[in-house]
Amino acid sequence: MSGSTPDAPLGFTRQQMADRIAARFEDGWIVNLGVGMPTLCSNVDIAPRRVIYHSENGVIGYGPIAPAGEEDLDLVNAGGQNVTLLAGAAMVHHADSFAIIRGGRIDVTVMGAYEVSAGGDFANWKIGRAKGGGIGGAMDLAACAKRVFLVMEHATRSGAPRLVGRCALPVTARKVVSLVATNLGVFAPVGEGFRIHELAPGVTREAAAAATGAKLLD
Amino acid sequence: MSGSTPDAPLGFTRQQMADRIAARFEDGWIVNLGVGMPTLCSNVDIAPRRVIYHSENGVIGYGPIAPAGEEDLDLVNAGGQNVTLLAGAAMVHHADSFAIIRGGRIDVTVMGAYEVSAGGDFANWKIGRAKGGGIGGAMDLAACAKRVFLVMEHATRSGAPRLVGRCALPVTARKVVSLVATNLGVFAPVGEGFRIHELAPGVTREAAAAATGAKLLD
Amino acid sequence: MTEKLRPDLAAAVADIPDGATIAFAGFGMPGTPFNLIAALAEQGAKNLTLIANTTGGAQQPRMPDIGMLVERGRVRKVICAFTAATRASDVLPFTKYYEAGEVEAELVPQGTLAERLRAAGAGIPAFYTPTAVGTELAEGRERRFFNGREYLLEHALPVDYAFLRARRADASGNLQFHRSQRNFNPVMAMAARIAIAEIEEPILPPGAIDPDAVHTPGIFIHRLVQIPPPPLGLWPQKRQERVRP
Amino acid sequence: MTEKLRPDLAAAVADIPDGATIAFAGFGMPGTPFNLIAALAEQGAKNLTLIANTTGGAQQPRMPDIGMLVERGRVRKVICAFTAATRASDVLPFTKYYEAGEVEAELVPQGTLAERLRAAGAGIPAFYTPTAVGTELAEGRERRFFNGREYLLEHALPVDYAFLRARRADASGNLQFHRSQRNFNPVMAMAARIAIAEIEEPILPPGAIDPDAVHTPGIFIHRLVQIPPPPLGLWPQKRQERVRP
Repeated sequence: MSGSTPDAPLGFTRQQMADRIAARFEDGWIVNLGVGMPTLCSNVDIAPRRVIYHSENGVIGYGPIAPAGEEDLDLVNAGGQNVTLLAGAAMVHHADSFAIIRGGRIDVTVMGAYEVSAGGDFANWKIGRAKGGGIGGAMDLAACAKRVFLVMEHATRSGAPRLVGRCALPVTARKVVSLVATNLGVFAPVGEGFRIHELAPGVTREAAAAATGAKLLD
Repeated sequence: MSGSTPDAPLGFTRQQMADRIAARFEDGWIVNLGVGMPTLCSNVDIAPRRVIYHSENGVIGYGPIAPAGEEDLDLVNAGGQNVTLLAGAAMVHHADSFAIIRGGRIDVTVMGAYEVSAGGDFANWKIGRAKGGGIGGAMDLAACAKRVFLVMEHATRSGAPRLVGRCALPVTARKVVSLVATNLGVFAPVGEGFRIHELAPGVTREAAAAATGAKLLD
Repeated sequence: MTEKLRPDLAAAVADIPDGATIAFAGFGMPGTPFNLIAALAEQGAKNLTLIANTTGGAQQPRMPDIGMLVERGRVRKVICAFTAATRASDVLPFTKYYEAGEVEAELVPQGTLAERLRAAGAGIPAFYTPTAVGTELAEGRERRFFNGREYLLEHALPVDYAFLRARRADASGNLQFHRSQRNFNPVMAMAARIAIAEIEEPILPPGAIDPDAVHTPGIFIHRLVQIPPPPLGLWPQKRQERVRP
Repeated sequence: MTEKLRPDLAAAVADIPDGATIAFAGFGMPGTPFNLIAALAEQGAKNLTLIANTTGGAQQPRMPDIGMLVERGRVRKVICAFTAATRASDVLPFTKYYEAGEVEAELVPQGTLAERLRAAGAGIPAFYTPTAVGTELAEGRERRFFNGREYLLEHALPVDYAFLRARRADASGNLQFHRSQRNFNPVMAMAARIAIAEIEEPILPPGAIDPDAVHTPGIFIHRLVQIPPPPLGLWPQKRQERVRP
């Protein structure tokens, strides 16, 4: 995914992008964070609101990354990081974990993406030239969570837009994305284009429009 | 079921019928016993063989009925009796318990029945005049266990045969029964009739044939 | 976070509307939410669709059950594995109302019932099962062969409310069951929009139950209520054995 | 009763024939049967169909994985949720063999993979899921609408052998997992004809694990083997973090 792209010279940092996503979490939500940038959401203090982090490997209610030397090597989040558990945590097996996902109990899944369309489709499992891909739990989460938020770079290294009219890459799910935080701002796919919720400091509407492959709406 | 019928004046007692069934249990089998006469199988000492008793409410590895005064009121078998647990027991929930059944892990289910046909169909959930019935786990067990053994009275109180050419009552499952222990003997439905495995003491072949609604084979 | 603990049984069921679909856990005495069923009887909601293994009344002493709600005219339909007793000689309180046409019933094999509830909780709208093939229950149903064996299509069974009973809970809603108390409780919790659990032991602070030892995670549980000690609260009884002829 | 404990890892996998279908549990390091996988590599069976969440090699230090068996030419087909790395910049050891056509792969969403395994264990031949609707994975697949929403038909995924890893076992085969070690272990045990578990702690006598605290009942487990202490036995390692640009 876009994780290896260096932060853009202007606009939001990676953590600031995650901050924008976490700011939308409501008290009591069950939240699933994808590998890479989405995990930065769990660094954000959103008190007095509290959310429950769910990881597809059956961890319900995990907390911060374990301090060095205090890791439980049998406890990882979806990204393989050794996390801690908060009071009230519970473990389930994989089928039960995806019962939670498929059953519609996840209030929001936050993922990275290669592309997102104005219609709310997004692509994050296969790059154009590849024979295979890495789906993991993304298709289950995307199809079944109550909300899909994306955190991603606004453009590729070569400057091609990742917010587009129609995805060129194979999609992960269709018509599911409701919010996209990028290095240039926060946007909502609304069908005819992306509605601007917020532009990052120093990013003009014109600069954002030039970097976007679909109409920007105010 | 036939449980309320008094023991026949000659032939096997209820416990002797259950003994005949239990004698066929092989070491290591997972055994599910239905309500009523089948529970008598667990009274039988079949050492050195050992079996694991499974109850559809998620009890794996139960043992004898609890002595009076030592009952755990939260532990019952399928018949609602307060049983004990043997070393190595495990509890699961209802969907997992029927996963065990439907997944084909039960080596034998022992049930009572109103009727059994020479083709191996049997009926034990609904009586003729009733609007509804009591299926419980019988249809799942009958359709999915590796073997279905029946323990039942050979005839109704009024003398009508329960071992028949074709079931008149609504069936529980078709072509599944491999052994039937009755007060008159032990029989196997083999298609064209019931093959005699054993006749109870004092029961002549002629008496058994007269009480049976299908051909008896030697 | 929303507080899950309710002050009493009446508060735990106060908002249940007429026409609701409610699942009652339990198999025999263990794990049956007797107190919530009794509170529902008091609360008065009617035109209910009730789901449980049995309609009750087969064993003595009799405890709050579906039959009791049927007797009070609160029930439109029952979905269960027994509309009549296992022994032909027994008569369930429910059966006479059913035979008189005063309540509808859908008779479902017990394993299919458990799996339909789990499917509802797991986002599976339908599945195939070998159970009931070739029986009266298969009539008019969709059949399909896989690898040469015949199966029936079964649909998920979502419920509005699940009534549960557990030995132990923490304030996050994590539940532990004791022995065969577990039975339908976990799958009914999964199937429910709102799961309400009556709890036997004093409710623990979050974190008091080892995460590896949780049977039903708190994210499935919406309301907890402490069972009062007897005689106010209802607890499993030793079954009175009938004398066999 | 059949003795489940095997004297060593080699004995636990000795009879696995060419062409077998084997599921490997694990998600990241936790719960992955590294020792059984290494023993299988030694044992030499080939033309295998392997099922796991990933083919391995995404994290350092590298541990025994499907990729290792592919490198040795033992694998006909892999069924997994990742045939390539999550990050476009990473390359899995498996990927180059796959792209060269030297091994087949079936890419399955992780939740569908878990549910197909559970279905196999639960006697459910097929079920419907909303996952992957409208994607490349839905092409040519059977679709069906329930209540106005589109679903795909998915089939059970039975396996010949499951390789598992657990913290604790009793001699009856009852298993307990520690934390996220649980992951695919219980459902792969259910899906398997023969489930083989490598166990971290000394194997306990039957009855030493409380029946309420068993995660996978022994009736699903056929063989147990004690993991030797390191360096002979393989144990989870702390992941080496890559430096991010």
